[in-house]
Amino acid sequence: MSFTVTTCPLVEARAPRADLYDFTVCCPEIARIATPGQFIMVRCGELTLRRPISICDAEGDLLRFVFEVRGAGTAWLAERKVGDILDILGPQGNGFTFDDTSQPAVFVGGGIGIFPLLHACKPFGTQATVLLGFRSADLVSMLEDFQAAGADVRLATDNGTAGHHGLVTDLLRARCDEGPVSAIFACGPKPMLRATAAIAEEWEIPCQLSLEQRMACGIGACLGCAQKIRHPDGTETYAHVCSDGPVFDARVVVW
Amino acid sequence: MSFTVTTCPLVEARAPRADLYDFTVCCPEIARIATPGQFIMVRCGELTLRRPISICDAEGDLLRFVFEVRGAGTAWLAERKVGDILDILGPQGNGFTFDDTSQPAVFVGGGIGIFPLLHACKPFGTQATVLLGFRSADLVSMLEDFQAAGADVRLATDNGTAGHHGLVTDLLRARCDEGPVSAIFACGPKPMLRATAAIAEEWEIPCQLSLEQRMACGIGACLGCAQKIRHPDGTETYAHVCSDGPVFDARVVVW
Amino acid sequence: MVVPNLAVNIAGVTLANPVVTASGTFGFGREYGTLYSLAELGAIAVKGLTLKERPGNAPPRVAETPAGMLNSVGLQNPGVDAFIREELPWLKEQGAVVIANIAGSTIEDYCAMAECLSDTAVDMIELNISCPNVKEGGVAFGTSCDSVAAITAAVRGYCRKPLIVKLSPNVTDIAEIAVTAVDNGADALSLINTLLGMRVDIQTRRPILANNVGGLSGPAVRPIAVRMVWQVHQRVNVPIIGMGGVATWEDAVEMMLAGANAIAVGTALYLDPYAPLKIKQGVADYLDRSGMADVSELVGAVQVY
Amino acid sequence: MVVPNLAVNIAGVTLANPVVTASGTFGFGREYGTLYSLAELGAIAVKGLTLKERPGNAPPRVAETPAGMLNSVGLQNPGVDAFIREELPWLKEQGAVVIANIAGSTIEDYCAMAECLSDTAVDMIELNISCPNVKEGGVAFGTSCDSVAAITAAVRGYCRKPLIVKLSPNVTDIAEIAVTAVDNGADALSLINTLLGMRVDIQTRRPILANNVGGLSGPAVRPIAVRMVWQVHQRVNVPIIGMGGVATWEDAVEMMLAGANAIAVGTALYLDPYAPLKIKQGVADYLDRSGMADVSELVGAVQVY
Ligand SMILES: Cc1cc2nc3c(=O)[nH]c(=O)nc-3n(C[C@H](O)[C@H](O)[C@H](O)COP(=O)(O)OP(=O)(O)OC[C@H]3O[C@@H](n4cnc5c(N)ncnc54)[C@H](O)[C@@H]3O)c2cc1C
Ligand SMILES: Cc1cc2nc3c(=O)[nH]c(=O)nc-3n(C[C@H](O)[C@H](O)[C@H](O)COP(=O)(O)OP(=O)(O)OC[C@H]3O[C@@H](n4cnc5c(N)ncnc54)[C@H](O)[C@@H]3O)c2cc1C
Ligand SMILES: Cc1cc2nc3c(=O)[nH]c(=O)nc-3n(C[C@H](O)[C@H](O)[C@H](O)COP(=O)(O)O)c2cc1C
Ligand SMILES: Cc1cc2nc3c(=O)[nH]c(=O)nc-3n(C[C@H](O)[C@H](O)[C@H](O)COP(=O)(O)O)c2cc1C
Ligand code: FES
Ligand code: FES
Repeated sequence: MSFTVTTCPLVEARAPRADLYDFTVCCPEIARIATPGQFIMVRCGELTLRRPISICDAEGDLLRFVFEVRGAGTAWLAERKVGDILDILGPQGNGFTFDDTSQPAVFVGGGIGIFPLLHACKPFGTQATVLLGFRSADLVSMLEDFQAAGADVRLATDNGTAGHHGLVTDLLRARCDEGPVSAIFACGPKPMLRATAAIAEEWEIPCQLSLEQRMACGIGACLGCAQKIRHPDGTETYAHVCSDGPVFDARVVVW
Repeated sequence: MSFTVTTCPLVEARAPRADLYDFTVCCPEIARIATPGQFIMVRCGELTLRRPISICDAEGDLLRFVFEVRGAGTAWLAERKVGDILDILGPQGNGFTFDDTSQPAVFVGGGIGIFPLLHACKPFGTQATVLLGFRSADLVSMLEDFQAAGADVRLATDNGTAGHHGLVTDLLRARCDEGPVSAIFACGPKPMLRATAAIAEEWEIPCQLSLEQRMACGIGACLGCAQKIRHPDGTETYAHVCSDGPVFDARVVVW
Repeated sequence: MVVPNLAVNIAGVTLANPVVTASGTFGFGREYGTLYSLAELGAIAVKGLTLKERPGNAPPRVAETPAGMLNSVGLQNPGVDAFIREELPWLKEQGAVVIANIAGSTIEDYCAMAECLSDTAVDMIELNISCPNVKEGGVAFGTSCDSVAAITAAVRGYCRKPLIVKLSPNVTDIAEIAVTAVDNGADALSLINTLLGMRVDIQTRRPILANNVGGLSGPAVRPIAVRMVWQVHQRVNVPIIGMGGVATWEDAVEMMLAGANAIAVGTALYLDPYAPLKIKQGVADYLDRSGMADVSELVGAVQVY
Repeated sequence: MVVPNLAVNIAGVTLANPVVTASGTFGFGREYGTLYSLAELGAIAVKGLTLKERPGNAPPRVAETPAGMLNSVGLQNPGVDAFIREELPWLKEQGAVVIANIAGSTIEDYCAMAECLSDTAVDMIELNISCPNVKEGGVAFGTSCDSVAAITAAVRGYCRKPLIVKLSPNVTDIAEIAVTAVDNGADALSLINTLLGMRVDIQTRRPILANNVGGLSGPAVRPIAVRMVWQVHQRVNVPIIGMGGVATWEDAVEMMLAGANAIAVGTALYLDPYAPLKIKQGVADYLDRSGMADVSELVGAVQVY
């Protein structure tokens, strides 16, 4: 565990669609050591709690994160302008672990869960298949980024306004049918993760899930962000999303 | 009582000295009906209570107020930039009342109490003598504004770094010695007001004082801003600075 | 599309909507009444009344706190007779539903006030046994079941208007107090009054309030108020007017889900005098969006774990 | 110029400075210990311990509120033995003064823990009879004088370390409870624990916390904490560790002026992990500017009206 609390300038701020913000900060302390699937805790003015946001990408001194406006904290953050100084804690958590990045891997993302997958799929280059699910076409984002990373990107929307009409897990089944998959990495809403875990189990593919939970400290001290996990001996205990996760092996998660 | 709650753009923002801000908003609803000595209640972000600030000047649609940074609210306000929208309630309170503006009058101001005197002295033109007291030379402000209004402006500082070395009330005594004074109007720290009231009584000059008190509603509803006053029959009750004041006849104030 | 019904019935009195203004925060309505029609409100709980005129406490009487404020106004009011003579007729002319909030230092005071207000046009009487700022504010009555029983039963005997008992949050078990009040004749409950708090100015090393302590209100206390409304709602069968930090329509919906039949707005008025009207509109829109026909469907609808 | 003395004596134990980290907010120090040396702190109150390991409550366990937060962690901890074996030696190596916070569901539990901790290197034992989140958190013990007397006296018999009793703010009269704790053997008091609160998500219409209710902490409660510290300070002669919303050095000074000998920082850590160190420095600078030689000069120095 090695994290810092630091202030850093916002160097790029884009709004790819309404209520979605794509920020890049210059933050060598965090960017240089961040691994895929880790997250940061961002201070939002005087709000009592920092907000957890996934690291979307880290290159050199630059750290990128993308967030949707949901409430007071993300609304405050959305108002920051290039040149403003942000107060960030990170990198935090255990991210994805990769066995062999030369093997085909599938990345399954839903909604705001797609962002950490960019940093994660990059090492796999053209071996990555990225399956993205959204509610509708107007919510689609980041396609070009995944494509630029070399991934085979496929799209599903709940209402059929873009890509496959249906669930992103339909795409996962189809992809598993197509050929070998060495690992599945997923982030998104709980039902999607649960379905992904079931498919992975069915196909006996190692699967890692990035989970969300409400957090206070973000570093393992307050025990706020509990997630029930099952141990090999069958016992169940609470692990913590911020320090034991956010990425868990799909088989240990108790739903 | 006729006030509004309105939003208005900040059209000019100057910082005449460190921690002092001179703001002008375009606010016809308030500017057109404000009378000298009235004040506004300014919303400061999400802070629970609005801050009372005197109207320094009102001309046409423009409303000017000047404030010193003291705590969280004024610090928030100080960060506003030209073009930002402010949320203001006003004009509020009973300001100064003028009998005959062709007669010589003296305006006594100390510290942040000097600002409302500008609007107040203007009708008196060259008949106004404005006595300003500050702790030291670096805190002096608004001199040119008072001079431009035609007033005879005199200065005192506690440490003698500008003008008379001593109290502004020394200047008041001196001015009373010089010749007739039809009325005294004062705003500033309590000890200064009390001394001013004593001098006024000694010289039998009508005297009006603008008082401060911590406020919540600013309009007379919460009864938060009490000020004890003496009635002609000798009884004492609590009046309210926001609605009965902020300007009171010096003789009714119970210290 | 049907317009959702906002009217609520509190102990036989119909409020056009569930938004009340909290006692002591809205005076007798004259000031805010210059901004909007008082008939727009569900009801107005007027400044706490005492039998005789009260001067109130020495200033300073208010202090800001994180997401809240302290007050130690100390029941400054012109006395119940002056209220009946000078304020009530005007309030009724405006079309307001009027809740008379009463406080005293003896049970006899309370009874006398309840009796004389019963012959007036006030719509309801709110027994303030929870003002933390003055001995006469009744907080001594509000913090033990025995005294709540005694005062409620006594006042009930003189009160010919619907009787609301306003509860103090400065107690170990508010539900127990609530049950006692209802068992002894309360037609409705209102909660919460303010929590006793203090601020010290580190420059002067003196309390900011001349009364040393004061009552804490505003968003800071909302989680406590919501919890108490929920606890009380589970135990009583009378309507609840929920208050404590309600500033937005979301807060009002939260309070109603926890068990409030109506809500009151106090401290939030100071940041936004129009808050009650915005809350009313926001609740109406929310019902509409949720396809609900009646605001009462919200009451106590929280689905707990 | 003399450097002001920051050291304070709490029941015979010397804290290098008056800044403590509040139980449950700082784990066992390992996480924040990667940012700064734990020896920089006056003391560390560790996560509430129980006799046996406890899994804690179901998530969600935390929710933000205006200027505060709710938690319903529910005393998740590895049990007192694991603490003694795996955490305490490391903590002492770091040079920390360690306060062991203990909770249980029976008086026997508390006594057993006090006894076995008395044989360890912990510096003080904090009797948590105020955790509102679990039946086993002892809040039932903390809300009546009789049970406070019983548990304090019983634990006193087994405790060979300085005994701190941690008080609940969810009571009608905290000073009475404080006096009872002291009369029955408390060497020091800490206050306040969290206030019971609730939040309801208006979209899902469910409580945000899976435990329905949780403990409110953070700046929102500071005025209540300051008032309680002031009330208790007037009635007891033992040291007080004041907490509840302390986030800045100004807050710490305010709490000490009200009567706290030391202060604890909890919720404020989450916004600024360095808050305790900044508070320590800020208090030192304040003493210096005010020409005070010893931080203890602040304690209870508020000049009330
Ligand atoms: C490990 C992790 C990574 C995340 N990565 C991203 C990301 O890359 N992009 C993105 O848009 N969102 C991400 N989220 C979700 C994001 O944290 C929430 O949307 C955000 O905290 C909402 O804050 P708010 O103030 O806007 O909403 P509010 O509802 O006002 O927040 C109130 C409180 O609830 C918490 N909260 C609300 N929703 C969530 C949630 N879904 N998960 C955790 N806490 C929540 C907030 O942190 C805050 O403490 C992530 C969450 C976690 C746990
Ligand atoms: C009628 C009136 C007119 C005023 N006119 C001016 C002016 O023209 N220029 C100017 O610089 N200042 C003026 N003040 C003082 C100004 O209101 C305070 O400096 C300001 O409220 C401090 O707010 P803060 O958030 O910066 O300080 P904080 O100390 O953080 O404020 C905390 C709370 O205390 C209140 N408070 C603090 N100091 C005062 C004070 N002196 N008077 C009343 N309330 C206070 C605040 O309003 C707020 O509610 C006036 C005050 C009154 C009552
Ligand atoms: C300035 C002020 C004065 C108050 N006066 C009274 C009062 O006279 N009688 C009463 O029952 N409650 C009084 N209260 C309490 C409020 O009616 C209400 O219960 C409390 O403020 C919580 O609501 P809020 O957070 O919306 O303000 C007063 C509150 C404030 C802020
Ligand atoms: C996440 C969290 C966990 C807590 N756990 C405990 C605990 O185990 N034992 C205890 O006595 N107090 C516990 N508390 C209460 C704190 O020690 C402290 O009394 C309270 O939070 C007020 O201080 P604050 O406002 O600085 O946080 C906990 C508080 C929080 C926020
Ligand atoms: S958020 Fe504190 S332990 Fe995870
Ligand atoms: S501030 Fe409310 S009456 Fe003056």
